[in-house]
Amino acid sequence: MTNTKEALDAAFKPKSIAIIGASNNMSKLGAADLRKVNDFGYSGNIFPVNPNEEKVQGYKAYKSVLDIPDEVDRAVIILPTKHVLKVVKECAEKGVKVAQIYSAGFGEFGEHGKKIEQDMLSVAKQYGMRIIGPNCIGTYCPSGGITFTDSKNPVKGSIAFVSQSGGIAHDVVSNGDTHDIYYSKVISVGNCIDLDHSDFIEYLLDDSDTKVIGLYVESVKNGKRLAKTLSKVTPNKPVVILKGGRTSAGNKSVSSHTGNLAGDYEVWKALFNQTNTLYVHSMEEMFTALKCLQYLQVNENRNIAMIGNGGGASVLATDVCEELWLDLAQLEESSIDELHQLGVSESNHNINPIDLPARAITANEGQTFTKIMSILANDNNISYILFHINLIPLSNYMNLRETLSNMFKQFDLLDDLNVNVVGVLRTNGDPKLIEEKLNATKSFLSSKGIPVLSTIEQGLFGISMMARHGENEARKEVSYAADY
Amino acid sequence: MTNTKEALDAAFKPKSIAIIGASNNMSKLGAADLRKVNDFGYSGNIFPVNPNEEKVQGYKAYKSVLDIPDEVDRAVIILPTKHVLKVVKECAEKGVKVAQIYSAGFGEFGEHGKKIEQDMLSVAKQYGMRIIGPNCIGTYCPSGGITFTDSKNPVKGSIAFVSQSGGIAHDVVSNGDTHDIYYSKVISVGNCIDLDHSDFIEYLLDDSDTKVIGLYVESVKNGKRLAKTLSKVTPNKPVVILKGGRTSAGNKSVSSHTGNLAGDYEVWKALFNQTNTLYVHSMEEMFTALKCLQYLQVNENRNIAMIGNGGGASVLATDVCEELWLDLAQLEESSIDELHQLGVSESNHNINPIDLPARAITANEGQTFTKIMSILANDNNISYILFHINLIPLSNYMNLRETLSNMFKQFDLLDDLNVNVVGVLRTNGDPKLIEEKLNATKSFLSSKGIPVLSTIEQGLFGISMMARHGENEARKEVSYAADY
Amino acid sequence: MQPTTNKKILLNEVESRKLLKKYGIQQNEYGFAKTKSEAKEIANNLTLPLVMKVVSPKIVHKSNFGGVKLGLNSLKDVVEAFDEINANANNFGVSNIDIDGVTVQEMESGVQELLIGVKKDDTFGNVLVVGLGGVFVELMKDVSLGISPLSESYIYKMVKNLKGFPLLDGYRGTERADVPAFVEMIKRVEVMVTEEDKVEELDLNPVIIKRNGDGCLAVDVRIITRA
Amino acid sequence: MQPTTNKKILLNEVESRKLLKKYGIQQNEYGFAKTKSEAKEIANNLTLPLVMKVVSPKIVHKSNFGGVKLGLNSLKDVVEAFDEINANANNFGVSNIDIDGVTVQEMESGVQELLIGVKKDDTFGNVLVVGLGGVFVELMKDVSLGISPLSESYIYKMVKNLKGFPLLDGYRGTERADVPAFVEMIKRVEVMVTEEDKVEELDLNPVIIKRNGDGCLAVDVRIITRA
Repeated sequence: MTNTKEALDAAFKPKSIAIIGASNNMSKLGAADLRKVNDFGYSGNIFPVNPNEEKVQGYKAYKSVLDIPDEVDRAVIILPTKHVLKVVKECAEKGVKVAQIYSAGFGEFGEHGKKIEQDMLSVAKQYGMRIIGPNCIGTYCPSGGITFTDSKNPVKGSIAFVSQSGGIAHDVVSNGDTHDIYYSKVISVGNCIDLDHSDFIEYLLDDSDTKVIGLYVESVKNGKRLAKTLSKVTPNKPVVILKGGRTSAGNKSVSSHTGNLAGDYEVWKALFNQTNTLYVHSMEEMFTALKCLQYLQVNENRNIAMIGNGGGASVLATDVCEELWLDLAQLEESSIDELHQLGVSESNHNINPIDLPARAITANEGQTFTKIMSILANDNNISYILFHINLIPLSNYMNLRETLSNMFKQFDLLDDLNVNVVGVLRTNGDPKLIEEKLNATKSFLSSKGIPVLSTIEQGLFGISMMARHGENEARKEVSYAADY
Repeated sequence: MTNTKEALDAAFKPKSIAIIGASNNMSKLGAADLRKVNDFGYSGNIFPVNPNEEKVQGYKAYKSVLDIPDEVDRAVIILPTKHVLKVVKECAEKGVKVAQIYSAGFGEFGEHGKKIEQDMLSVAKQYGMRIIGPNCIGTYCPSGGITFTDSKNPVKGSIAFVSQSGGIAHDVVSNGDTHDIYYSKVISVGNCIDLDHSDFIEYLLDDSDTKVIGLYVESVKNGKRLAKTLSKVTPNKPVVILKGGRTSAGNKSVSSHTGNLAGDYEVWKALFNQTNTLYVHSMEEMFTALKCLQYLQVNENRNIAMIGNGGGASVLATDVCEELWLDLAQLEESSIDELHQLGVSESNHNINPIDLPARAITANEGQTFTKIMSILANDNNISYILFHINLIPLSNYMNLRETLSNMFKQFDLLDDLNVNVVGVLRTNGDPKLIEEKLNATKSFLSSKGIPVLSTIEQGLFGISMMARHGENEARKEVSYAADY
Repeated sequence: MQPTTNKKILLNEVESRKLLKKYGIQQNEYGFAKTKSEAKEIANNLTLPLVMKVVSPKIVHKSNFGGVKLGLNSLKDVVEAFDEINANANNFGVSNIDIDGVTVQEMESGVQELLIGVKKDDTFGNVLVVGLGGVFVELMKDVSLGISPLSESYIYKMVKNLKGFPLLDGYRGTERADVPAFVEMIKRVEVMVTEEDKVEELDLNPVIIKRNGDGCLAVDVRIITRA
Repeated sequence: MQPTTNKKILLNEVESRKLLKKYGIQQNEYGFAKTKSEAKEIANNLTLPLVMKVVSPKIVHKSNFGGVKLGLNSLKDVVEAFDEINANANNFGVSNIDIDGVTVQEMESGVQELLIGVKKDDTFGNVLVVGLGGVFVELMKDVSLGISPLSESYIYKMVKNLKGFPLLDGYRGTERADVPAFVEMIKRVEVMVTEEDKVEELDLNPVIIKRNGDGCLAVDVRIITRA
C-alpha cells in the first residue's frame, strides 16, 4: 500500500505522469491538461495515453497505461465516466502510486455512482494505489511543475490550499499573482473516496514548503478525524477554513432542545473553536487571512498602531479596531517624545492613530514616514503596525511609481522588524492605480514580509486573524480548569 | 435672510462665484480651486479676489469682494485663518448668498476659534448671508459646473452625498467613475456653524436630480432636528448613513443602568431604526448600497433568484443569502417547466440558484443566458435577480470584450424589467480584466439600470439594502399597536 | 455646547416618587417615616409583606450596605428592620444626622420585572431604554432604545423587539402580562422627562408587570437631575 | 452513510434514569409506582415536597396535558395527584392500559437550572451542548457546544463562556454554584454517550445546580436511541 506521504509526493512532485485521455483535439479537457503541465514547465516524463493516436502534442502516445515501459508516479484520468473503472484497474496493476480522477458522475449522482466508487476503491486497495477524487481538477505545485490552470506564473510560495470546489481551486490560483499570494500546493479534493481533507492537511503539516493552510470545505465524511487532525496541525501552522453550506442543511424536524440548538454550522464553529482553527465567511476574507498569516511573527498581544492619510479614514479605522477587539497601543513615553520632536504629534494629539497628510508621507523621499515607522517598530508596546496610504492624492501631483519606489526603498532601514507590519494601499479602483499598487507590492513590500491589502478594513481583519492565531499559540499550554 | 434653498442653489449652481484667495502661484490652494472649476467647465462668472494681482489665471482680479461690479452668488474663502472674519463681513455686505469657508483652525481648535465662529455667524445673519463650513472643501455638482477635485468627469448622476470629512468627500468623487457611480451633488460640511447636515438633507429631499442620499457623519449639533429630517426624507428617498466614531466616545463613568446600556452608537442605531434610515459600516458598503439603491424599484418582498458560473460560488452565495435574511425564491411552475425545456435544470436540480458553466453563459452569443434571465424576470415569485459571471474562465478562451458586448446587447430583450437585477462581474483583480468589466458596465449594463458589483457578497449586500428600504416603504402606514 | 456647570443631583426616593405621582406613573404603595413609630404607623396602613429602604443623601447604593430590608411580614419585622438599617448605616460611617428616614413599601410581585430608563443624550436629548429587568438587562443586554418623541406604535415595537418578549406574552403557558399598561407607563415617563427638563437620567428598575389587566408598578426609582 | 433503518426510540423516564445511575450521573431521589399504594409507599421514604410524573409510551410531552404534578406536600397530595394524572391521561385518550405508572420524585431547588444536551451529529458524532436552563436556552440561545472528546479544561471553558455564567459565579452577591460538580456531570454524560453508542439525543433539562460543594442533580431526562 502506497502510504499517504508517498502518494502525495507523487501527486505534487511526480517523476513521471500518465495523462489518460490526453488528446490532439485541443478543445478536449484531456488535451488541455497535457498542454497546461507542459506550458508550466514540468520536467519529468509525460506519457499520454490514447488508443487512437501515435503521438499526442509531440509526445509518444500509449494504447494503455500498461503499455508504458517506465514507472508511472501519477496518473490523471480524464475519460467518460463509463471507462473510468477499467482504467483505474489498469493503473493499479501498472503500479501507479496515485491516480487523480478528473471525471465526474459518480457518488454525487446517486447509488449507482457510489457503487462504482466502492469498486474503484477496492481494486486500488488491492494493488496499493491511492486515489484523489473523482470529480476533481487535481493538484497545483509550482516546485513540482504541476498545474491545473492556464496561470503561467510558476512562483513558489508558502501557502497551501485544499478545496472541495474545483472552481474555487481555480480562483485561488488565478487570484494569486494579482493578490501577491503565492502557493506551495493547491489541491482540488473532489469526492474523497480515498484520500480526503484530513490526509491532505496532515501531509501539509510536515511539508516544509508550507507555512499556512487554507481550506474550503462543504462536508467531510469523517469529522472526528478532521477534528483530531486540526488539533495536531494548528499548534504548528495556522489553518483557515471557509465552510460552504453553512445554512443549507435545512431544519430537519428535531424533537429535543439540543437538536434545535446544535445546528450544523454551530457544530462546525464548535470544531473551529476547539481546535484553534481560524475561520472566515468569504473568499475575500480567506485571501486576506492567508496573505497576512504567511508573514506572521507570533505575538500574543493585540496592540496596534496606525498611520496614514485621511482623517475620516482614521476615524473609521479606529471604529473597526474596536469592533475587531484590537487595542490601540499606548505608546511608550520615549516614542511620544520622538514623535513630538519630529513635529508629527503635539501634546496629546495625533499619537495613535497618526494622521499624516499625503504631502508629509512622501516628504523627503519618504524619510520622515520611514522614521515614524521605525519609532513605532521599536516601541515595545506595539505588536502590529498598520500603515495606510490613499494613492489618489499622491497620483494627483506626482509620479506615483517613482514616489512609491523612493518611499519603500527607505523601508530597508527597518531592519529586523520585531512587529507585524501590514500595509494598505488605497485606490479608487482605477486599473492604472491598481497596477502601481501591485508593482510597489511586488517590488518592495512583499520581500520585506509586508502583506498589502486594498482597504483599511481588510488590513485590520488580517491583523485580527494574526492576533487570534497569536493568542492561540500563547494559550497552547494553559488549562482552563486551573484558573477557575 | 437668504433661505436655505436659495443658499444651496447658489452653492451648487451659482450664476457667479468669487474665489477669495485665488492665486497665480499654482502650489497654493486658492490657485487649485480656481483651476478646478475652470477645468470642470463652469460657465458662470468667475471673480478672483487677490489684492496683489491684476489678473489671476487670466481672469481680472479684484482687491476685495466689495470691488466686484456684478452680483456674487457664491464666495469661496481660502485664506489664512486670521483674515477670514474680516472677509466674511465683506462678503455679507456685498450681498453674497452663500460663503463657503475652506479655511480651518476655528471651533475645532478650541474656545478662541469658537468665538470667531460666533462672530462670523452674527455678521452673516445681520446681512442675511449663509455659511458653509468653515473647515470644508466645498461642493461638487456636475450640472452646475462646480467641483472641489481634479476629477475631470462631469457625468451627472442621481446620488447625493453629504460628508463630514473632506477626505471622504474627495474619495467619494474620485471613486465615482471607476465604480460607475455618478452624483447629483456632493458636499463637504465642515464645522456646520450655519448650514448643517439637516439643511443639506432637507434640500436634497426636494432636489429632483437626487434619488438617493448618502451621509458620512461623525457628530451633529442638533440631533432632534436630524431625527425629524430623516423621518421626513426616508419615506421618499432612501438615506444611507455611515457613522464615524462609533466607539471612540469612550466610557464616561455612568451611574445608572440606562447610562451603561445607551452607548453613543446604540443611540445612533436607535435613530436609524426609528427613522427607517439604512446604515453601513464602511465606505465599501456605502458605495454598494448607493449604487444599488439608485436603480431600486420598490418591492416589499425579499425573494431572490441567482444564476452564474462557479459551483462553490453558488454554495457560498446561498449561505450569504440566508445570513442577510434574503429568501431564495420558489419559482413558478411555468418557469421551472421552461428551464427544463431549455435543458438548464433537471427534475428538482439547478433551479435556484442556477449554476451555469462559463461556456453555457456565453453560448449562442449569450442568447441562452438572456432567455433564462427573461424567464426569471417574468416570474412573479421573484423580486430580485442576481447574476454573477466569473470573467476568468471566459477570458481564458475568448475575446472578453466581444463576448461581453454580445451577451449584454441581448439584454435589450429584457424590456421593462419588473424585478430588480444586480450584476456581479468577478475578476481576479487583474487590471486588464477590471477594465473590461468597467467597459461592459458603462457600455451596456448601467444604461439598463443594472448595478454591477465585484463580488457576490457585495451584490447580495446591495440587494439586502434594497429589500430593507422596500420593506420600510411597504410598512409606512402600519401601526404596530394595531397588531398587538 | 456643554453647560459650564455639570453638577448632578441624585433625587432621594421620596422626591423621585412624588415626581412619578405627578405624571400618573403607577408605583407600589409606600410611606416615608422619620422615626420608628412613624414607620410602624405606615406599616399598619399597608398590605404585608413590606420592604424598608433607607433615605439618605450620603447613601447612593442602598442595597450594598444593608440599607434595604425585604419581606417584612409583621410590625415586629418592621421595627427590627428600622433598627438594623440604622445600625448598618452607622457601621458604614453614616451618622444618624445624615439619615433622613426610611420608606416603607408594599412588596409586589407579578409576571416579570422590567426596566424603563431614560438617558439625556448630548446629541439626541431624551433616549428611552426598555427591557426585562435583572439578568436580561445586565448579562444579556436585551434592551430596546428609542429617541423621544416616540409614537405609541413605536413603543409597542420596541417592547416586542425584546428577545425576552415571549416572557410577557404567555410563554410556555405562563400568564400573559399587561403589556398595554407597560406601554402606557413608558409614554408617561416620556411625558415626564419632556416636561421636567432637568432630569438627566432615570431608572425605574424594577417595574413589576402584572397579569394582563392588572397593570404595572414601579417599585424602585432613581432620578438624576442637573443642579 | 445513513443506516437503512432510521427508527428512533424515546426511552421512558425509568429506563433513562437507570442509564444515568449506571454512569454516576447524580439525580434527584425518586421511585417508580404502578399503583396508588406503591406511590404512597415511595412518597413515605422521600423528603417533601414531591413531584409526580406519568410514565407512558403514548405520552411524549408530559406537562402539556397534565401529566406532571409539582409541589406535593403531603401523602394526601400524592394520592390526589395520582388520580388526577390518570384522569388527565384518560381525558386525552390514553387508556389506563397504556399507562405504565408514575414516578414520584423529590422536588429540588438550587442556585440555577442548567441544561446538558447531546446530539449525535452525522459528521462529528457526539456534540455536547451546555447552558443555563429555561429562557436562557430557549429565548437567548445562550449555549456552548463541544465535540466529543472534550478535555476537562475545555469543558470549564465552555461553561465560563456562557453569557449567563455570572449567575453561577456569585453574581450580585448570590450564592456561588457548584461549577466543578456541573463539569463533572458533563464529563460523565460524555462517557455515557461514548459507551452507549445507540444514544442519538439526550436532554438533561433541567439540571439543578446547588451551592458550591453541594453538587448538582438532573431532575428531568429525555433520551432518544436508535432502535
